[in-house]
Amino acid sequence: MQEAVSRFVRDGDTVVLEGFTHLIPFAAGHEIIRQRRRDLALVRLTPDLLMDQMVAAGAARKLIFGWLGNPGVGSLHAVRRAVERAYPGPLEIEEYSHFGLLCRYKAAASGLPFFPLRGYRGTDLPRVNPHLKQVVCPFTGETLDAVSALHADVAIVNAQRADSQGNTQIWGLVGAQREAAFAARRVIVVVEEIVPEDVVRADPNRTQIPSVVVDAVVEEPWSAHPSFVQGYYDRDNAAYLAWDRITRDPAELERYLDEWVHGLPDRAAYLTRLGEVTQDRLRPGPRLAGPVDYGDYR
Amino acid sequence: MQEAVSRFVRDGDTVVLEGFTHLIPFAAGHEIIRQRRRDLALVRLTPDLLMDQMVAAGAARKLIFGWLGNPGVGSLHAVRRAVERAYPGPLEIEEYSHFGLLCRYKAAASGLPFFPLRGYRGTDLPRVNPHLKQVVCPFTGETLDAVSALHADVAIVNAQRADSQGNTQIWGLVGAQREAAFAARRVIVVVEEIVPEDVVRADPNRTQIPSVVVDAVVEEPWSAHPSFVQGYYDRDNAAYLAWDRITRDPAELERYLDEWVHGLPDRAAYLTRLGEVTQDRLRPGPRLAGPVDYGDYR
Amino acid sequence: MTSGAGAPTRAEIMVFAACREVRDGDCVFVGVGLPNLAVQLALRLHAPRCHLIYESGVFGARPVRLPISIGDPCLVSGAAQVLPMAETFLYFLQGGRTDLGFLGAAQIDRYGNLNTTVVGPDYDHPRVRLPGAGGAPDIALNARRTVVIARQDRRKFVERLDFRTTVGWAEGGTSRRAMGAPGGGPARVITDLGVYGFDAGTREMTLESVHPGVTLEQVREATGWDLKVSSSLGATEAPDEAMLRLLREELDPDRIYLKG
Amino acid sequence: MTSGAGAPTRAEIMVFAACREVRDGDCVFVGVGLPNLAVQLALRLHAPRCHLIYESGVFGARPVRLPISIGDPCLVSGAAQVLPMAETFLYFLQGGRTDLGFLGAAQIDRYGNLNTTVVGPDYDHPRVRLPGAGGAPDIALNARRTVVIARQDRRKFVERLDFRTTVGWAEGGTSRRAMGAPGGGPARVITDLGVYGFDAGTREMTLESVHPGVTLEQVREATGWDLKVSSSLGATEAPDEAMLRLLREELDPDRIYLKG
Repeated sequence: MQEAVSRFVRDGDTVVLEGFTHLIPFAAGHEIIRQRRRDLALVRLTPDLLMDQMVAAGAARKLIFGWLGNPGVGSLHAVRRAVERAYPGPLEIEEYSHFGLLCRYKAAASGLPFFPLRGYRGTDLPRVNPHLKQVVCPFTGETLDAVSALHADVAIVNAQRADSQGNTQIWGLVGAQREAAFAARRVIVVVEEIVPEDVVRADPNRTQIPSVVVDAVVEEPWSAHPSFVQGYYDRDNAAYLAWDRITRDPAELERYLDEWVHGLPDRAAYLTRLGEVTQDRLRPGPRLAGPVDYGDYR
Repeated sequence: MQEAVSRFVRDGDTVVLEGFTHLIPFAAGHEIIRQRRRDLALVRLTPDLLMDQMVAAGAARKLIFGWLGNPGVGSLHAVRRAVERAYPGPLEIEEYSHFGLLCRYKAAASGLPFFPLRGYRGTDLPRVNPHLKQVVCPFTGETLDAVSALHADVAIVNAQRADSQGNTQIWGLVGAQREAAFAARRVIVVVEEIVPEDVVRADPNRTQIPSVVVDAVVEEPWSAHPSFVQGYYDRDNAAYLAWDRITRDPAELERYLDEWVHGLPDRAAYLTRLGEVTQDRLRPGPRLAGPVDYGDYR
Repeated sequence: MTSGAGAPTRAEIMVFAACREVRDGDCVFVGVGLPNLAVQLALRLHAPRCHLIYESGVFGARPVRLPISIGDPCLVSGAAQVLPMAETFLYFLQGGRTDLGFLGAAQIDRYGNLNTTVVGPDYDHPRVRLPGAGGAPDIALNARRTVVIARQDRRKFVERLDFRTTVGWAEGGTSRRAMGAPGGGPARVITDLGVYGFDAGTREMTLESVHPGVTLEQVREATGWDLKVSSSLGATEAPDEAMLRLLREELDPDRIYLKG
Repeated sequence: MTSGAGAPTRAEIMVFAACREVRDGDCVFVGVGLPNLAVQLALRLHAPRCHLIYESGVFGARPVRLPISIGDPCLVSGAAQVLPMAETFLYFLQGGRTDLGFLGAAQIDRYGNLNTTVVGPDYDHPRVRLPGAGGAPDIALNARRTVVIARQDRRKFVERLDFRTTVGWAEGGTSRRAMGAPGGGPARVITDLGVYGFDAGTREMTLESVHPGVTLEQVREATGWDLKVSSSLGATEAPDEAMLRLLREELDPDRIYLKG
C-alpha cells in the first residue's frame, strides 16, 4: 500500500475514492494522510468518515461530491468546520446529485465529453455549480441537463478479490467502482484477497474491473473497516457512532489521527490495535451464492 | 409460450429479439411465425437464422439492425432476396452500427430521448439513415453523433433461469438483454429453467432483469437451439451450415418452415424431432463458477 | 389501547401514516429510518408484493434486520437484484419505473420543495452545511408519487427555502408540469403533528389530519406560513395494537427509530 | 521447408503477417477467422500478455478451441471478464482502451476506407446486400492501430467504394484527423498477395512486401487503382516450420480457416 500510494498519488491530484457505503478505501486514505499528500481534489459520491479524516488532516483542497454525512448518524463536523468557518483552512466544494456525479464518471469512462440527464430542473444546484449545463435533444427539441466528463488522476477502488494482474471481482453493492476505474488515468485496487487467476477466470461475469486499467493491486485484509465488505465483515457501527463524538472536537480528532493513522506504520498495525474481538464480532455467518455452470467447451 | 406470444405480441408491433450469438429466442420466434403475426418491425443487433426465417415466413415489414448474416458461415439469403429483389415482398431496412443500436436501447431504458456517441463520423450511414443526427457538447463545443431512443412494444429475452416472478439471471454473454428489457413496454422472458426464488436471491448480482419489467416468464428448455446457452448447450454448428443451403432455395426454405415450425405444435415437438443424439452431442462438460459468500447479516 | 402495547408515540403514528401510502405491487424507493419501517410494515400488512429499491443499487430487498444505512449488507443478502448504482438511477428512476419515493428534508415550503443543502442566505458561507442532494432530486423528479417525512417546526416549515435542492410542486399550479418534470410530484407530507396533502389546483400544502393529542393551534405554531387547512380535517388514524406489536417487537425492537 | 510441414499457404502467410502486428501487452479487438488465428499465434510466440477482446463482451479470452463466432461459448469459459456489450463499446473502444483492431471488408480504397454494406451504386436497390457495419466503424474510429485483412482482387480493391461503412484515412493527408477521429487509423493491410502500409504524409496505401511466389504484376492486376509501391519493396516473411506446425496441428487442425 505504501508503495502504491507513493507511486500513484501525487500532490494536487484529483483522486476518486469510491465505494458506496461498502468497500470504502479507509486503508488507502489513511496511507495518503500518513504520506502527507496535499492539495488533493477528493471525489466521492458520499463523503463520510474517511473524507472527514482526510480534510481534518489537511490533505484536501477541494471536495467534489453528491451527499456528505455520517450515514445513519449525523454530520461530518470537520468538513462542516472547513465549509462553514474555513477552519483550519478553506475547503472548496463542488456539489452534484448522486446521479449527476455518476453521469460524470460514466462520461469519462465512455470517452464522451458530457453526459445528458434529467436531473437538475427545478433545483438551485445549477446556480451554484457552473459545471451544470444544458443540451438540446436533436430529435425531440427537449432541453436536458448535462454534466461534463470527470477524468480523475487516480481512482482507488476496494474489492473483495482480484488476481495478481488486477482482474477484480466484487459482489454485493458494486456502486460506481467500474465507472470510477475506467474514468481514471491511474487505478489502485485494494482487495481483501489476491486469488489465483483461475478463481477469477472461473466466473468472468463477476469481474468488475479488467486488469488492463489497473496499475497496482494491493492485498490488505480489513482495508475497508469501519465500513463493510459483503461476505467478509459488517459495518462497525460503534465506530460510526464514536466518530460523531470524535469529530465534534478538533483536538480529539487530532488525537484520533495521531493514534490510528500517523502513529501506526501500516494497516497490519491498525488491525492489531482494532483487536480480534472486534473482528470476530463483525464477521457474518456464511450465505453462499449457489453453483453456476459455465460449461467446458472444447 | 403460445399464451405469452398470443397475449403480448401484436400485428404491427416493434419487437426486439436480442441475444448476442447466445440465447437467441428461436422458440419464441417460431411461435410468432406459427401464430402468423404480420407487419412486425423486428429489431436485433445481429439478424441471423431466426430473422431469415421470420422474414421468409412473412412476419416482418421492417428490419432494424447492426449486422446481418449467418455468423461464421455466410449470408442470409431470404433477407437478401427481400432487400435485393423485394422477393417475396419488400422489406424496409434501417441500419446502424452495433454501437449505435446499443445506444438506442440505452437511451430508451434510461428515459433519455437520445444518446450521444462518437460513431458515425466518416461513414455514409447518416446519408441513408435519417435517424442519425448530431449534438453539440455544451462543454467542449465538439460535435458528436446522436441516436434516438428506441422504445419497443415488446422485447423477448432468453436467459438461463428466472424465478416465477421474472427475476432473471444470465451468465456468459449478457449482450444487450438488460437494456432491451428496460427499453420495452412489454417483456417476455424465456428460460431454460424456472427456479425457486431462493436460488435467484442467493446471488442477486447475477440477476440481469428484475421482475418488475417482466410480463411473462416461459420455461422452455433448448429454446435457443440452434444457438447456444452458456453452460447448457453448444451452438449446433451443423444447423448453421445447413441453413446456408436451405436459405438459398425459397422452396427448400418453405419446406423447412413447414416441417420445423408450422408442422409442429410446440417446442417440445421440435425437441423430439431434434432427437436425443443431437442434444447429447451439444451438452458441454461442467465448469463451475466457484463459491462466493454474501454473508448472513442479522 | 391495552396495557401490553402502550399508546402509540408520534413516531409510530408517522410510520403508520407512511405505511398507508404504500400500495401493493409498488416499486418503492426507500430511505433508512422511518420510511424503511413504514415499508416493512406495509409488506407485512396490505402490500406483500411491493418491491423495495435502494439507490445503493438494490432491487427487491428483504432485510432480516433493520438496515442502518441505504447500503447495509442486509439489504443485499437475499435481494432479487443488485445493479450498478448508475443503472438504478438511469433505469428505475429516470426510466420511469418507480411508483413511490420517500424523502426527508431540513426545510420544506408550502409547495413541497425541499432544502437539504445549506441553512442561511449565503451558499458560500452557510450557517449550517447540510448533507446535500444525494438521490433526492431524482426521486422527486421521477417517482409517480413522493411522500415527505419530517418532524415539524417553524425552522423547518418555512415561507422561503434558503436553497431549493429538490423540486416539489415548484411555484404551485402547473409550474411543475411546465418545467417538464416527468414524475407525479409530492402526494403527502407526514410530520410528527399531522398529515398533509396538496390542493389539486394550486398545489399548496393542505393539512388533512392532525395526530391524536395534537391541536390545530400547535400545528399552526409550527408552520412558517399561513397554513391551509382541509375543510374535512380529521384525526390521523392511529395504529392498532397488532401493528404496534409488529413495530415494537419485530421491526425496531431496540427502538432505534421509534424513540420520540 | 522440410517435408513434414509443407510450404506455407497464402492464408498461412497472411496469418503470420497479421500475427506480427500484435505487440505484447496490447488490448486487441479480435474477429473470428484469420485474425483470431493470428492473435492466438502471437500469444504463443512474442505476445504472451496481449489481451483478447471481443465485441460480444469478452475481455481476456483464453479459448481452448477455435471459436466459430465472436460470441462462441469457448471465449467466455476461462475469460478474465464478461461485460455488457454496450460497455465493451463505451469503455474499451470509445473510452480509448484498445490498442489494435482487426477488420475485414468487401471493398477497400487506397486510403483504407472500407465497405461492408452494399455492392452497387444504389443503396436502396443494391446488387449485393452485405452484412453491414457491426462493430467495424467503432474499431476503426477508436483503436490506436487497425489492420485490415482481406483477399485481394479488382472488385475488392476499388478506385471508389460503393458505400463507406468504415473510415480509414478518409480522403488521405490530414482529413481523418480533421474530422476528429480519436484512434490512430489503419496501419496495415494484409492480403493473400502482399502487405501494405500507408504513406506518413499522403496516407495512401503503399505496397511494402509481396508474398513468396507472387509478382508485382499480379498485385497491380488485382488492384483497381494505380498502386503505390514502396521504394524498399521486399518479400513477405514466411512462417518457419515451428510456427506452421503450431498453426496446423494446434490452432486450426481441421483447416477451417487455413484452406486457401
